[in-house]
Amino acid sequence: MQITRRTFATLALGAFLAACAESASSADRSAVSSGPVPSDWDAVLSEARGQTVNWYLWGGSESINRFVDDTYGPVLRDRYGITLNRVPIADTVDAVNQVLADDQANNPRGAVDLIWINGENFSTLRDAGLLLDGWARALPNASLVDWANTAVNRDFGVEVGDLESPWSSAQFQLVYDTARTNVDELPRSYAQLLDWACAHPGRFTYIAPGPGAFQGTRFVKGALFEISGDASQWQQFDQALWDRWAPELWEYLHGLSACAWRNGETYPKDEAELHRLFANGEVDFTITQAAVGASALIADGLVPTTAKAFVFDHNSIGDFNYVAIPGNASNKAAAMVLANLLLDPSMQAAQIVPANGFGLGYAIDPAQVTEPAARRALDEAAAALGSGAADPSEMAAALVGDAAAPYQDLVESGWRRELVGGL
Amino acid sequence: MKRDRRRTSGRELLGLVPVLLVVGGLSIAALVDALASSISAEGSDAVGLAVFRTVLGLPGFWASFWFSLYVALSGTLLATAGAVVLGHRWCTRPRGRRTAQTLLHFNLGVPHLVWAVALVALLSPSGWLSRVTSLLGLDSGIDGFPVLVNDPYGIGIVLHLASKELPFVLLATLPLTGVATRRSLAQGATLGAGTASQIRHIYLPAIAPVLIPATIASFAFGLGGYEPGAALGVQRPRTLAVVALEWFRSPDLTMRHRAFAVAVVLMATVALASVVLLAMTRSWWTMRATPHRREGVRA
Amino acid sequence: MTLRLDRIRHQFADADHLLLDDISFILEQGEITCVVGPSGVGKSTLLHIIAGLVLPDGGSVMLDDIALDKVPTHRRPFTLLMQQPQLFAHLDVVDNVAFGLRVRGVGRKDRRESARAWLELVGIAHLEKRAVVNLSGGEQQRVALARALAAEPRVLLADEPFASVDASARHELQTLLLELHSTLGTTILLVTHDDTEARRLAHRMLEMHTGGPVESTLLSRQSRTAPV
Amino acid sequence: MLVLGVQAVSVRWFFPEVIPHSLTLQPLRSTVTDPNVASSFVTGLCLSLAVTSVAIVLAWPAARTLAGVGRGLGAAVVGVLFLPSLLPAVGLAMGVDVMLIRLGLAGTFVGVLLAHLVPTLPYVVAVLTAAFARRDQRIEAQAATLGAGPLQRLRLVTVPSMRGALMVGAALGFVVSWSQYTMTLLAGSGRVVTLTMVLFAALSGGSPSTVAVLSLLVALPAGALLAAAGRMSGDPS
Repeated sequence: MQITRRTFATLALGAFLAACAESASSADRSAVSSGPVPSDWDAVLSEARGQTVNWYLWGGSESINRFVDDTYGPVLRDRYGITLNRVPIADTVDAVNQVLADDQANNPRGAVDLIWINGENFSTLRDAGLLLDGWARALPNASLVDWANTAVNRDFGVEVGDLESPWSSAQFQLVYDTARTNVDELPRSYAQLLDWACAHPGRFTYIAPGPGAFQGTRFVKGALFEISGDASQWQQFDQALWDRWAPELWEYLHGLSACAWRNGETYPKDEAELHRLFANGEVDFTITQAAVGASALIADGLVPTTAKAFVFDHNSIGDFNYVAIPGNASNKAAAMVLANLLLDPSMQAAQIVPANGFGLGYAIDPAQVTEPAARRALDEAAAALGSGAADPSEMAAALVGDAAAPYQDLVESGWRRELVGGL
Repeated sequence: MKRDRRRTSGRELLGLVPVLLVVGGLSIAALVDALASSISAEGSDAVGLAVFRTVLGLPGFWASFWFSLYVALSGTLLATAGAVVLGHRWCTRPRGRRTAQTLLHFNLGVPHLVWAVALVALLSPSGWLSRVTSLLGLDSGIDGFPVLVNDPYGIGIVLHLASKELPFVLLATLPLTGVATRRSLAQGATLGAGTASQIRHIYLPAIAPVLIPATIASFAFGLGGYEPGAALGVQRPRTLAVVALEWFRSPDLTMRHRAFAVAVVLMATVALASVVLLAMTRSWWTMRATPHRREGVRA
Repeated sequence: MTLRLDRIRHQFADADHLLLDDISFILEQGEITCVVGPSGVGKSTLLHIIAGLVLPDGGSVMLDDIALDKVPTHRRPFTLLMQQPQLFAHLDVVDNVAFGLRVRGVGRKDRRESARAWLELVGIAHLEKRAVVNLSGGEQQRVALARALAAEPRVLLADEPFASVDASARHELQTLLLELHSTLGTTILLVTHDDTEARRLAHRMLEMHTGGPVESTLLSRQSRTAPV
Repeated sequence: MLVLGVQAVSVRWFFPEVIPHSLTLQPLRSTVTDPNVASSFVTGLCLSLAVTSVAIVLAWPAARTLAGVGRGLGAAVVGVLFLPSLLPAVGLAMGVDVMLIRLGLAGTFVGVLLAHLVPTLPYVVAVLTAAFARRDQRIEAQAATLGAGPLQRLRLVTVPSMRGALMVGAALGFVVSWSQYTMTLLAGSGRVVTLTMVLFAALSGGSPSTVAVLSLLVALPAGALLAAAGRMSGDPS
């Protein structure tokens, strides 16, 4: 009796320690590889077989997490013999820091194989020369991407070159509750928004711009575009242009803040907080960037089922999400296979269906897809966008590209200084 | 019986080395690092106070500083006062003590982050308490409910600190509230001491050796803890801990110097507060004639 | 068997005089020898030196003419009965008594059986399963006594073993010790500051004086059994 | 906590409903089956258990010594040990992170383990020291005279007699390690992901139900463990 109990305890402890060892070492279990050449795709595939791809991406959205694990994971495993290790991070900066740290430590087998990256973080790594070059446009599925479009070939105004491959797209939208607000009363511009807010004091707010809260930054940039009257001039960085328009931007936001939720004394710090305020009826609008509008939020139980997205008539900023491979990545071939898989029409179709919960738009140009089965998948997906989505033609009409990257910090630090007057 | 007087041998002292190396080594190195990083200028190797001048001169720095100090002080004060009153009550009226102790232990085990999440769910204008009051018709819904979390007066943070640190302080002082303290209190009562003077002249001096460090520790957390300010704070002013962590994690590496400068300011504040507290309570230390440390072990 | 102390000298680091200066004596086999003397004279220290808990500055403890200097406590064939019973609180009564056999590798069943026999001898067989913290002072000291004897020492060292119990229990314990001695014939070296106790128990008395030699007195049987 | 408990089994529970319109296990199920939650749970558990074990092993000899030394040295050592608790948490975590980067341990399991020891060890040392000081050290001498060798004394006497303090110390150590957020975030560089980190990530984008489930997953083991330990340590009077 005594002996069996002790044996059992020993076995259980052993099993547990084995599990621990596994979890402690799983991040470091990858083979050394040099950069493969994507033009010889078969060689890439055979090199990738057996590798683990460590994909660092923002882990704040459980629906995205689930989509990534359930949609790409099995295909990578079954079709390509690749293990997907999704590494969730609270902010993309963490992945950037990891790449920098690996580089500072002269570690040729970096921990990061693929990063979901955008804007400022992209230019940080690009300027440091830490990204793999010459692969994105050579991927087999890269032919479906509209590389000529400036919204695609520029990431926050920075030349994407051959350093990034697009994954999905997003566009700034507001969400209202059809049970609470009448569709004809919706503001259709920033000017109307100000009127609306002052007619309904305390019923509007937006997310405080800052690290990890890019939706708030984007809201402010949209205002800048409208006030300055021309969105396209912000594609190139020009300090004088900023100095010209910034005072008017702050003036507008101050006016808005006087009528805003809690008189603008504070703002929600992230998407989740604004969704909570909206869902509980503390404010009348929330913000989303999803192609399916509010549908994904409804599916996740974040907002009431009567929520619906809409866009202003102009200056609805949209952009593409990209993935990049660090130059010191350990599993470059597997990272390329994954980047290519992301552009696969069937995967692109899957990502816009609300039921799948991913909620971001296409990275490819659907018009370029001619293969019948893929064509059908895309059409079916488009038909299933759900009741929470904004009108696609209105979205397309209002779409503008984002401002050049240096404006990001000017907007964020300026907003904090002017609107909050603090650190 | 005469007990052999022991000398601590060198070999026994060796036993202290690993813990001192890990804890002392890392934390002292952290201190040195913070100091070194904050006095080296951004982008150069020159040593100076330039970073401090920059940071202290930033608009809003002092607003954040005073706000952080105020929430930490109020939170600590409430927690300590609550722990003293409750501890004294338990000393004189021990009923229900065990159940309450279990609850306190449970609270101690709940991470700060989760506690903050729970406070938001309970106290926000659309939180559960507000739903109850509006159901009962006590206020006019969301707008009528007071802003208790994410509020500019830091009520949420203070509430968080008070409720989370009270159990910590109370449980830390509990071992000193054994038989001897209880007897002294009873003795005091027979001599005519009311609750207030019992606490002032008997209870506080008895628990001071633990109460004071625990108070300092809880003040240090109030000042330098990230979670309460992040989850329950407002955009203006933000606590220095939230700002420091944001700067430290910024891709712009020069911001790290600023982050460390803020850390040094926080450390200096805690050190200053500790000195003040120790000076204020000096009488308790000199007054203590008999140590209560080992009481109640072997009756 | 002969236990002999040969010119034992000992001084504590912080004391300015020798506590034990040149102590020598031979312990008579099968007898109860009581060490008496004023407190602070080093009686307990002497027992601790014999048990190996304290290493003397000079001199040796000799067993059958072999010096025990290098032999650690747990290999010396003595057990020590302390003033506080020092029972193992995590063990019940019977396992406390069986402890000495357990560390010698005696199997669980055998050592418990033997421990029960010892409990019988000290008159507390009914307490076998009890937790030791729930026992009275006298009962605890009985358990300690049984535990010390169960280890089958060649000399039982006892350091004021009955000083911490009340007068009536002390008398019962003294009677028990005498009974046990008459059945077992164990050699016992007992330290006490209580002259009456010494006169009641001892065959032989060792008187210690501060810094001086020991005086040995053989007591007549009559005086040993005199009523108290 | 109760509110969180209800939130964990409801979806779209919005103002002004005092009681959710329907209860469902769906958020609970989807959260606990999320492989990421499971793996971070295991990582956190392994980490905290490893931290606890190392802390006990390191604290044991230190506590033994501390219980026997005079007040002066004892106070000095305790002062150094509790220095980290008197430092602002954010500053300490930043400094430790820089140290770990220098040692090449940032982002590794061992690095995070070391970082966790800084706030954990003092508590474990304090609990064990108090227990050693309270104990009659002559019990080992007694065992020796009964024939127990050094290892037997440790196994049969010292450890069992310290069992209560060991459990309390272990529980406290586990909980302190389990609750670390800032320290894990910086020392782990996003590579060592514990459940607390997943919760923080979910806070910025997850649904209230998921946040509630994760909160409970983080809080309940630690709270229950400490409550049990508190009961076991009992009332000192």
